[in-house]
Amino acid sequence: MATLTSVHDTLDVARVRRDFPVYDQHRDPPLVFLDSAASSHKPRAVLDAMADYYETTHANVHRGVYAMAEEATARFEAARTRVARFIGATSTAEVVFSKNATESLNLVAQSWGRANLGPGDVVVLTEMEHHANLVPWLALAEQLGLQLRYLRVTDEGLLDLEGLDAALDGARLVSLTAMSNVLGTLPPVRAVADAAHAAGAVVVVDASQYVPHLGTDVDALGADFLAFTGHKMLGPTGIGVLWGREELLDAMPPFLGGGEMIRDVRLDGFTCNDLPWKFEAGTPPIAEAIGLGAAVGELERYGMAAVRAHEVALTSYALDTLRRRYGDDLVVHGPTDPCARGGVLSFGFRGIHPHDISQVLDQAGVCVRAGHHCAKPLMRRLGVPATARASFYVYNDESDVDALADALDACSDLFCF
Amino acid sequence: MATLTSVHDTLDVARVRRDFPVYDQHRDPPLVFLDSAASSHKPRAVLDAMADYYETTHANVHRGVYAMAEEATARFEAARTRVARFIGATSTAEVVFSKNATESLNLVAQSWGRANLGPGDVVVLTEMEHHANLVPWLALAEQLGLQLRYLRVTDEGLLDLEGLDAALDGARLVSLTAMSNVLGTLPPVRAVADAAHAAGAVVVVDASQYVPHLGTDVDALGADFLAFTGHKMLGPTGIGVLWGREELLDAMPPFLGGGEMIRDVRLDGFTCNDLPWKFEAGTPPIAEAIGLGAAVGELERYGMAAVRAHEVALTSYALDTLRRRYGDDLVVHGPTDPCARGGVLSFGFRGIHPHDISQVLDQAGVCVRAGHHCAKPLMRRLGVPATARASFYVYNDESDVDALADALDACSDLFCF
Amino acid sequence: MAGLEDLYREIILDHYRNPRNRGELECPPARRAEGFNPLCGDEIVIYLDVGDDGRVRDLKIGGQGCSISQSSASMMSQAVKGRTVEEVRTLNSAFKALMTIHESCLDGDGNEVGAEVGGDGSGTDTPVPDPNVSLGDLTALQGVVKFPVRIKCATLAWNTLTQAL
Amino acid sequence: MAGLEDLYREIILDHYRNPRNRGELECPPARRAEGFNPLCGDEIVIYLDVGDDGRVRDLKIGGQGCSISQSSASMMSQAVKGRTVEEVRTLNSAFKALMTIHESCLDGDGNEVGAEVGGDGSGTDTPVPDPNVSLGDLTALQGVVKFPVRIKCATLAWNTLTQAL
Ligand SMILES: Cc1ncc(COP(=O)(O)O)c(C=O)c1O
Ligand SMILES: Cc1ncc(COP(=O)(O)O)c(C=O)c1O
Repeated sequence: MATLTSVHDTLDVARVRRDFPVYDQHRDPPLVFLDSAASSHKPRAVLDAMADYYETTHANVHRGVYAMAEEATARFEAARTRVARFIGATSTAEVVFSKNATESLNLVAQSWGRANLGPGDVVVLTEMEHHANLVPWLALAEQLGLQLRYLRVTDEGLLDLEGLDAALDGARLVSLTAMSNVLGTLPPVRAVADAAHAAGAVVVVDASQYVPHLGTDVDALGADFLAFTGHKMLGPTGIGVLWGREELLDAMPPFLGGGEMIRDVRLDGFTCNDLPWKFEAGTPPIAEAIGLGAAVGELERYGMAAVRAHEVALTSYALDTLRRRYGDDLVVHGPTDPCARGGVLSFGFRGIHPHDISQVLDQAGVCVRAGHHCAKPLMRRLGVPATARASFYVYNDESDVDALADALDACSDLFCF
Repeated sequence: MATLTSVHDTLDVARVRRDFPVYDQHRDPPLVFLDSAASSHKPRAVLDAMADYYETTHANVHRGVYAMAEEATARFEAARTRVARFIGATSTAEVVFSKNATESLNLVAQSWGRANLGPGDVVVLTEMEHHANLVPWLALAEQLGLQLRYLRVTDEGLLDLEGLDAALDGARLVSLTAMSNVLGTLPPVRAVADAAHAAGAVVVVDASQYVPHLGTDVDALGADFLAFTGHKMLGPTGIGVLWGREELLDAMPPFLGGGEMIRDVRLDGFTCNDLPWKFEAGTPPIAEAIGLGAAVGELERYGMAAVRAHEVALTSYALDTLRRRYGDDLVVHGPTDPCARGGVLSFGFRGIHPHDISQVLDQAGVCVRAGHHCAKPLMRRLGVPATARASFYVYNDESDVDALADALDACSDLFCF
Repeated sequence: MAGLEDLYREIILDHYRNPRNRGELECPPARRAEGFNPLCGDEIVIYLDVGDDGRVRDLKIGGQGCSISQSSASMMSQAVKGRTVEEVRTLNSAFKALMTIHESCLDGDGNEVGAEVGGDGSGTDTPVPDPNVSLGDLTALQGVVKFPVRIKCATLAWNTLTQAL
Repeated sequence: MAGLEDLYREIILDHYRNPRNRGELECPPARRAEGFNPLCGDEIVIYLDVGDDGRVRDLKIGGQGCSISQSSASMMSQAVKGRTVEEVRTLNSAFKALMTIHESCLDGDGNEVGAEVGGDGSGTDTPVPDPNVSLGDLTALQGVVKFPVRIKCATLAWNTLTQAL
């Protein structure tokens, strides 16, 4: 892995919290934030990097000769370099800034897809994908007449590799999540990628939940494209990333058209700019890229190995605590081994609807998400309309798990009879 | 006009500057920022609104039951309401948040265009468009076999209406800028829109330079779609707007696919969410929308009538000053009447290349842009490879113009012989 | 922060625990409509049987959802049975009005354009309450307005009913 | 901030005022290549005539641009005339190396991956200077590195020459 392994092997959460202004508030009850899988909070370093940029040297990038614009461009491109290094990319030409992971995946579908796929061509997805990795392909399938195939999910919430070879037969592209935002499952991306490559397919990895939580190396994963999003990894909203192999990106037609992505425009045509700018039409999310660069800096400071170790420990504690206190009344979906999953716990509790659970927990300051988590096909597969979901990040600790467990009692009181 | 007319009829620039942290810096030489047409600076109110959001109540929107997520959603949607009101929209369903004006225009081209246009169909543009309003149509023309026609620009830099009727014959869509980012020209959008509507064409207005500087009312303009961008109107990077008439937006297929924009997803298809969310795939630029809402608040506080009056006065002063000091050695492109143009002065000076002008001016702290300003076809029409461009906003005053004029002397010293 | 007692009134919990008119009707003669909340996956199925006299002869409810959507559906079923289609529509408007947040002073400048946010979040409909319509038990749901996310739960049954009408 | 004197050395201004080798050559036998800077619109046209002995027999320059792109082209034209194609390539590499910003300590962690930013902004090529190549007058352009935006101006002629070779 190309990640910088930290000297610490776990996190001092009390110290970490001091980095996050949201914990400076005096809330009563205190904040128990367990919804980082939806969006994480932002450390001061990220907010400061953006504020400092705006307060000292904001200007549009890439087109200004004056020093302030040059400085803006330098900070923007330095952020790209940091992101590239963070995921083990060998060149900044391979790192495209988008507005979120969703746009990154749409870019691949529309640009690579339209250039390379036609009627009857097979695209392989999985049943545990987020809508962001389903709808772009469903739309493309309708536009081009593609055939979509889905890898199944086992009853334990693992990716079912049984049907892999059959699914890959004739496949042109495989797109799968590196970590389920519902189950926490970490599918064997590398194994699927190797099989996909052997079958001649290109591999897209939705790493929206992976990059924030595990050290990432695009080569080790076997990815051809990797999509992720800033706001789940301590960065701001409004920015995502698409990494892609240079040969592939190079051969692809542009996605959106406008300033920045062109080399020349005439009244009857245009030519494209070099990578990565070819895929960055219009004024980019400049401050957001700088904020994401700072977020990467913070994650490197914590050390991704420590982040992962911390989350495994916390997940383990949560699984134990909930089992001890509620036994079979509480069903956690997904893998039971904390080392085989991320810190995302989707659960059902005593038949109480997740909306009601979340509402009652909120009264105790405990923030969990309730709903389909943008994974309706997976909900159908699990046979539930919705789940409640608690998810962990660097600022969570055992006390958050205890608060969750305590608050669940209040749900029982209100709804169980 | 639906704009709130201010009680002030002009601005107190010294007070305005106090709202902008960038002017708090001790720069030597002091900052003479004349590049707001590329991107404006941000007032404290905008930075504070975003910081406060992140520090107190950030969470992903639209999907959380807990109070913090509800508050995030409320702030995000309140920003939409403010933006809607600012441009005279009757419903927030018509206000789509995008990542920039470029994406807004691509959305119209790809979604409306693909659903409504076919081989041989005519799209009318103008020679003074920004690449953002050219490349999406050039790409679409290539994809669908459209015919593109261009309204000409006169030698004075005005839109030539001579050929309008001929161009509109059989036209399905007209897309034009409401203010040129190079010439400052304010084309008669309403007249063109009326003629276009009479010819049965839909009207797209690129208002990226208009909304920041003139009170905007979508109905008064006669627009069917209106695109603009946050970072040029005191707002943050990473956010743009597409306003569209509800019937049109309603009938259009989605643009990007993912979370947020769907009602239901199955393994074999999906259905779309209501407007405006149908066009907002993935986690939206939440903090950026909130920042844009705050920017609108500041512009309303200044009063758009005052903003416009201030810029007309400053443009007038600049045209006079430059003419007095440099006579025919300095050529300003575009209309000579300050009331018929925005505060954007593109100029040539004594044959010195714009890059060199900008470089030398920078040494005196004067920030102007040099280049083709993402309008290469217009550069060709003007017969120049590039121009230097000074542009004004609420924080500029006569002293900035004087500094520009003084610094031009240094250019002569270095390059004229 | 509004308290849970504003949301989970006893009568609401009662309808949730003991939902009225659950079941199915044969279609035809009944009409069937399905509604769901795109944000959370709640689903409601309504079977509506309108007699020749234009009155709701019978109505059954299927589907699943949270306490608010289920109890709202249950209360609605009681409220509309026996009513004329016209009366049902009036009731529907009155309920929607109850569920609407009025934010006319959003930033205090008195400009009303776009200042009202529709109760179902669509931002378009701005129903006006009719003082002559009595909502009975349904008024127990008015605490929902303090929890904007849950408004869609409360209105789901009504929106689905509108489709069936 | 770097001073203007770093950028606008006297020799650069001289080449800008009195550009050498401007003009056109008949094609064929000469080869023609066009280059332009997408960010500012500068254009360079190069006419290159390589003799049977593999040496640059003649080279002419057209197009328009700023002082840096024009003087760089002018100096280049002098530097490559009479050289072998191989020598021209070596010179090109040496010049690119001169124009490269080394930021290996970007954030001080010693990890070199992606830490060098290519001089022409492409982020991919990281040429290494060859101490045996003498750049002569061309070294006057090294002040350009302090003004990263102008690097593309300085390298435009060379990139266009590469196309023509
Ligand atoms: C007239 C005009 N249209 C469109 C744009 C594109 O805006 P953005 O780059 O924010 O998408 C600009 C500014 O760059 C502009 O001046
Ligand atoms: C697995 C996964 N993929 C994609 C996304 C989409 O990210 P975004 O909404 O930032 O585009 C998310 C989060 O919402 C996710 O969890």
